[in-house]
Amino acid sequence: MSQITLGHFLTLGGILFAMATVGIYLNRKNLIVLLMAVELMLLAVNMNFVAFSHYLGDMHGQVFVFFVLTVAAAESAIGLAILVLLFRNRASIAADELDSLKG
Amino acid sequence: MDLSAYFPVFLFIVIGLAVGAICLGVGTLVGPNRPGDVKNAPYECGFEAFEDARMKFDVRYYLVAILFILFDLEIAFLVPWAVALKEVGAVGFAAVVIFLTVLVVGFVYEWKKGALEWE
Amino acid sequence: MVATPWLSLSIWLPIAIGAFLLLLSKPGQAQMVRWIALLGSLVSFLVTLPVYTNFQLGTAQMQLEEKRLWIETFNVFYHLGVDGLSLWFVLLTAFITIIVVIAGWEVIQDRVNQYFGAFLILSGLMIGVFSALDGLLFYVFFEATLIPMYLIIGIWGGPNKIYAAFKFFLYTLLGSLLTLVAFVYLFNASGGSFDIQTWHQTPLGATAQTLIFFALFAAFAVKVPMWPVHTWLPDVHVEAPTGGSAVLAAIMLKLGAYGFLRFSLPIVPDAAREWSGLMIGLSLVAVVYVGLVALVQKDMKKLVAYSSVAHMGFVTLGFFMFNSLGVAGGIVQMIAHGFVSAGMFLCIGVLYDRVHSRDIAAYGGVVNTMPKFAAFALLFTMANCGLPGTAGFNGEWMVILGAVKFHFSIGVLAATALILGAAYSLWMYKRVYLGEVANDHVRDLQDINGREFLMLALLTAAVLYMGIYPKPFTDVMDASVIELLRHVAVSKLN
Amino acid sequence: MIDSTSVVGKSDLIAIYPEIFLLVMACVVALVDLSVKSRLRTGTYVLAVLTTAGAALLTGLYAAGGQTLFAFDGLVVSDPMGNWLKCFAAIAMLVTFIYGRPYAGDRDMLRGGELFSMGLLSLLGIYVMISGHHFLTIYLGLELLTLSSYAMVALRRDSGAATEAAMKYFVLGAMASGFLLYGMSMLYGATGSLNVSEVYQAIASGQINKQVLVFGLVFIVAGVAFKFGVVPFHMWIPDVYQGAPTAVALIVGGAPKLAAFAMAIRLLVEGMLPLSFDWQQMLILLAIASLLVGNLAAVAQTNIKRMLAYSTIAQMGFVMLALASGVFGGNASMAPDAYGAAMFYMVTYVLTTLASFGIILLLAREGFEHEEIADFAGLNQRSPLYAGVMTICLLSLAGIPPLVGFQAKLTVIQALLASGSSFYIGLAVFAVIMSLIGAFYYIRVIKVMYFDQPAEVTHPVRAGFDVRATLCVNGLLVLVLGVMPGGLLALCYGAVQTLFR
Amino acid sequence: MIDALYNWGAGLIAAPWWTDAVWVLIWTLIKIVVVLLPLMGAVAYLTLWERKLLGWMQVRYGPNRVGPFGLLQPIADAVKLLTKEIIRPAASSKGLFLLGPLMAIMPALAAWVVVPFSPDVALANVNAGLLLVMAITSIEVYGVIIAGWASNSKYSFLGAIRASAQMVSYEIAMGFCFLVVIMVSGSLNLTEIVMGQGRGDHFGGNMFSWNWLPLLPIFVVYMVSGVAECNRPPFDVVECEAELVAGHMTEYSGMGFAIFFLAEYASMWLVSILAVIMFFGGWLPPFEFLSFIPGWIWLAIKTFCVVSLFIWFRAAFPRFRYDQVMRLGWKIFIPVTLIWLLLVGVWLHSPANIWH
Repeated sequence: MSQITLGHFLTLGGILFAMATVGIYLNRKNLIVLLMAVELMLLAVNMNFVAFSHYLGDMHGQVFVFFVLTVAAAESAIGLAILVLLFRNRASIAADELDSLKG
Repeated sequence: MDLSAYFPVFLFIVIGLAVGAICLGVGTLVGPNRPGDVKNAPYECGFEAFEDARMKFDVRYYLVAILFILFDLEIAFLVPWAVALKEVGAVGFAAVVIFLTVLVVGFVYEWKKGALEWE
Repeated sequence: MVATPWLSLSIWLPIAIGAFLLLLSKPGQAQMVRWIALLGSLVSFLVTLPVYTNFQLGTAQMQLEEKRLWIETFNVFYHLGVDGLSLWFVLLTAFITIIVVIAGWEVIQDRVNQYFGAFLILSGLMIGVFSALDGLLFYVFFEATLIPMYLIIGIWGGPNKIYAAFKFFLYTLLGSLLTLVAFVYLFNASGGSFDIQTWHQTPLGATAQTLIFFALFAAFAVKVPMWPVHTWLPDVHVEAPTGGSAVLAAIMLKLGAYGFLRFSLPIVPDAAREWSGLMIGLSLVAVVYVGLVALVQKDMKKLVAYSSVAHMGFVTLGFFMFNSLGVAGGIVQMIAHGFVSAGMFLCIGVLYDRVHSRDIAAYGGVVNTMPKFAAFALLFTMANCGLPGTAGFNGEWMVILGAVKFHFSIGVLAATALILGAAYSLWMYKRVYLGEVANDHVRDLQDINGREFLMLALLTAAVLYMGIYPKPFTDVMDASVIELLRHVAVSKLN
Repeated sequence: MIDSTSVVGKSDLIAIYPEIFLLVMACVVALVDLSVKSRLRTGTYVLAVLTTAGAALLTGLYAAGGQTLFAFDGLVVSDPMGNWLKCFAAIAMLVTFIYGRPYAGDRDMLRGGELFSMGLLSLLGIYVMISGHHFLTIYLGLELLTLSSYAMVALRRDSGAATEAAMKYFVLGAMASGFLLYGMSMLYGATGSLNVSEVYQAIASGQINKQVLVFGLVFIVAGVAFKFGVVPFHMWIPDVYQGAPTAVALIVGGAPKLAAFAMAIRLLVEGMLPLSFDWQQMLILLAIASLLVGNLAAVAQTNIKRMLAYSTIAQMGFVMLALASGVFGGNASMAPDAYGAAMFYMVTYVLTTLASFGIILLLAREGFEHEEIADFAGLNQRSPLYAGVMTICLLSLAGIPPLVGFQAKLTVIQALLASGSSFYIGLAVFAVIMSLIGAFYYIRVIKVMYFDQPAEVTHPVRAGFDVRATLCVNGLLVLVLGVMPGGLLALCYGAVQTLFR
Repeated sequence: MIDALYNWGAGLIAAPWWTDAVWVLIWTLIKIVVVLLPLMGAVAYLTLWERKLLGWMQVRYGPNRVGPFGLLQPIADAVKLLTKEIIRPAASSKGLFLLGPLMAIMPALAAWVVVPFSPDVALANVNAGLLLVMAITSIEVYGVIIAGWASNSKYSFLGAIRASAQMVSYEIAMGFCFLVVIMVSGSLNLTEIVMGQGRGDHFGGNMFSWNWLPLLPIFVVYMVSGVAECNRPPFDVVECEAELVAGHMTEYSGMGFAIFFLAEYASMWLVSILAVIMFFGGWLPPFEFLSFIPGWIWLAIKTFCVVSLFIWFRAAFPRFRYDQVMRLGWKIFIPVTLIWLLLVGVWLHSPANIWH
């Protein structure tokens, strides 16, 4: 087994982050997928932080991850709540139907 | 990172899934397979199924889910503190008391708002 | 020295009264508002008189200076003062305000308090422009005048008022924004000062001078207005209420010309000299071409508006010939035009109030029904074409002399303006006032009442006084003009 | 590793007293509200107003003291700049509460009183963000602010527009914080620290691979730019301003701008000044794009909230310009002036926004939304006072003297021109030309208010004494600060200067 | 002996790929099987014990026909279920319908990986043991919800929703219980937690110094939460035959149904053994003089006793109403555990601290 280096983690983080970003921009169908992409983005960041933290031998990065996780949970809670409201008002959660505000 | 101690965990998860899969597989092989329209219809106490089964459900379930996410994270937060309680001493304890106080405020708030009412 | 801050009083008294008027918004208070406005304008005029009486002749120094720290961070001072170039405008502004208040007495029935409040505030702001000695203070006053004027045109203007108000606002704002950049550049170049007199001494490179010159030009030329950026003026004049037109022509246009005098010439003398050819050219175009345009106007206000452009062309022409006759003539012309154009517009206003038309063709033979009024109108028309003995003559004559001194052909061209001016002014007079009574409207005209008589008489007095005895006007500015020319003659390039 | 006895000293607590106070009061308000019954939530309202006033007073005292305290091992800092910003933010929130209450009450948004408790929580987020001197605190403050903002935008549960706005805001906001975090993680990896000062020292040492830093920097700038709402991270602003209940739009568009400014200062200036060359370039691009897009798009709007949203984008372009003009060719001597100008701009912008939204809120009472520009027709006849205040605000936003917006633009132009570089002069000219376009759409509203006739017979505008008084003081301040900006200018410049000592 | 076996295996083929990789894999598999087979047996016979005990409590016999004392009954049941048809409703989502049972059984089994059977016998003696247990068991709710969703039947769906809400609610209370235990033992490692109880010298170092006594309320909450987590009576509102047929399992038949059953009973064992480890000193003997009996026997006895509690609850208590279930979880257990958390925190910092 070859050694896993910092670069591998960063690449993974980068790929996840890019996937999340692309997911947010390309997704037109379902807002839940959008929320998941947002979570994925935070996870990618967490990956980075943990990798750096381990590599630097510094705990702060991991502590940061803890906070990010919590915030991510709160964020998804609010995101879902808004989603429910939206569904009640619109009977649809398609991202491309969010077009009543324009100009 | 030495993760070798977690290898059995991974393996056990695989085995756990395999146990289920094998049981199902054997059941499928051994048991008969005689599908029929009535047999394969959703169970509805003998009535014809009507409406979509995946209906809207009470928003309170959803509320429980959200509250769960938040509380579960608080627990996750407290785990490292609980492990290190003896090292972080009174100051650490005080910090957690503050943290829990805020949590309790939120809890009381949602309680009084009726988020926990099921009647 | 604890002298009475006459300049501050001149600025803030009308503003305070105007602000107070804005509060009296109940319909029942209209009559009270009118009287307060009249009294306020009178008092405001009275407090400008000491500015004149305390003025020392024979020196180019700033007088009645007030200087107080205003914005510490930018080293900005509340710095006021007058010299020969600006003194008369302070009085002129306050004087015209009285006239405008009288003019609007009965005509304005809608939102009276706002109308008079706006004019009083405008008056204070314009005096501020003329007496500011700090670049930023100048700019603030200069720009702030836009707001009341915009509202005056937009609320009480004619049918096309909105278009006119926008045009006025945006045209003048565009120019002045570039000026702001120039001011800030000067602030940095002068080592952190907004003081105009410091700027006068600040050495500047050739490129910088040119750029600043055009940045300032953008603001002042639009305001003057010089050809070809004059197009807003006729539109605005046509739509503005009578008082608005009068103030606009009498004073606001002067802000631009004054800006040339106070900023462009002394701060970037080299650029001013370098581009004087252009300026003279543009001025001559204004004088001749716009004069011709005026000739064919069918609308009285438009005609007077174009004539204003032509007259202001004289002013800039005088400034950029760099001789004392020209500069002094320009200033005299500005003051005179202040009286005359106000008179012209008020006359049109008087007719408009009765017939609700500004078309020349709608009138004819007014002299038959309104003899008193026609007499006043004749006087202003004469003054407008520069008849000797009226205010209009002195300035134009001085500028033409200066032009001849500068170059004979320019003098000749400038002189043609006199002919043109006479042509369009008198022709309009003939078509409107003389001849048979043209229609029923004219037949039903009532002659001017006491109020109108009063305001026209005041203006007439001023026009005649200045025409017959211009010495007080020229005396005041001599020293300053000479000092200015001396300063401009010295290059700022290293 | 952990010295448990001396982790928290007395000075640490002193530094965060305002935050503690706010937290406690936010909880108290939330709980007290449970037993408040009146339709307009008078009890909650009074308590919330007292809280914000207290917070403003407290931070104001701190700020006047002029001390700089680093607390909790550099996690937070209490410095004059931060304290002034906090003071202003508290005042802004206070004013928002006053303006927003009748509006919210009419729309059944006060049923739960969340407007106040979440408003206070978002203020707490602002405080933490401003105090933050560590990536973690900055991030947490940001999230506390934005999370409560998302919820408030969706406060009108039955409004499709509001929920849609909330959803857009949420998705874009979450993405932005993701960007910010990614940038932070890169900087953490490159410098080995999350503390702003340590990051600065690490970068200043010059031993770190610049490419990694710039890579992280791009993401940080993106995150900051989102918070400001500058192009191309502006998409949420029009939607939120238009879709959200106006009271909430004011909460989102007012005080948080101050926090955004603080975040930019903490991250970019205090953390990465040695990289100023790189981020200034980015900011300039953002500024140009914002000025263009904001002004041009605003012209086409018929909804006043949306128009103000685009105008906000344009205004933020000016702030970006000021932030981008701190360092020229490695010379940072003008930096305090530039950032002071940005701060002054921001503070005065918030002041003006408060008043203009206050008017919209006031007019949008009793079911009629009053959001189209056409709805303002003839306001001068109905209420000269409010028309006057609105005029002052709009002209101030347009940068017409003697209003405070002019002084703000002046400071920015001054910061740009202080370099003497012709590129920056060009930028200044570009900026003023753009603000000319801006003037067009602002005075168009004034035109509607003064020149147009009201469409139908509309009842005169009524408002409670608190609203009227605040609105008058607010409008007057826009004027007075324009005439006498010296104090506030000195305050802003002085506050920023202490950062460089 | 175990080491010898390991070394023997490692020595079979003297090549690194064998000793370092393949043999490790095989060895781990062997260990897993060694854990798994008895567990399966225990699950099977727990069903018998349940029926027997219920019978006795209700003064009847329970199963007694198949084999002596009915001992072969579980095997007969297994064979029967194995030969039944697995019906897949036409409206169900095919893949998810099969995944549901898998997700239910997997965590119930996999969590055993960290359970210590004696001081040095555990499949994986990881430091984050308790955390791992929490993590794995919380997957269980997926099985329920997937099954309910995939069935596409109203009963299944409602049952799944109810079940998941109930499970997550009690997971919080349970989490707080874990927290308190972690606080007093200062470790997440289950072996450490047991050893820590053995070190306590208050009350003479015997069974009274185990956690159950000082943390009695927590133990009670844990136990009740455990019952609710397993959806066992009196908390079986997700099924409550009269209302929702069989809840999320309604559409399952044959082995599909059996797997859910397996999972439920395996979870019961898991909850019980965790209770023993956290509160009853694991393999430790109750009194010093009883230490001649091997630890694993003590563990077995204690676990058996605890798991019998489940059956007792079923026999003794009427079913809760759903609103009562939720009220108990949120309004009673969470406040109680929070208060105890704080109390224990204070206790730990007070001179009266008994956990050194």
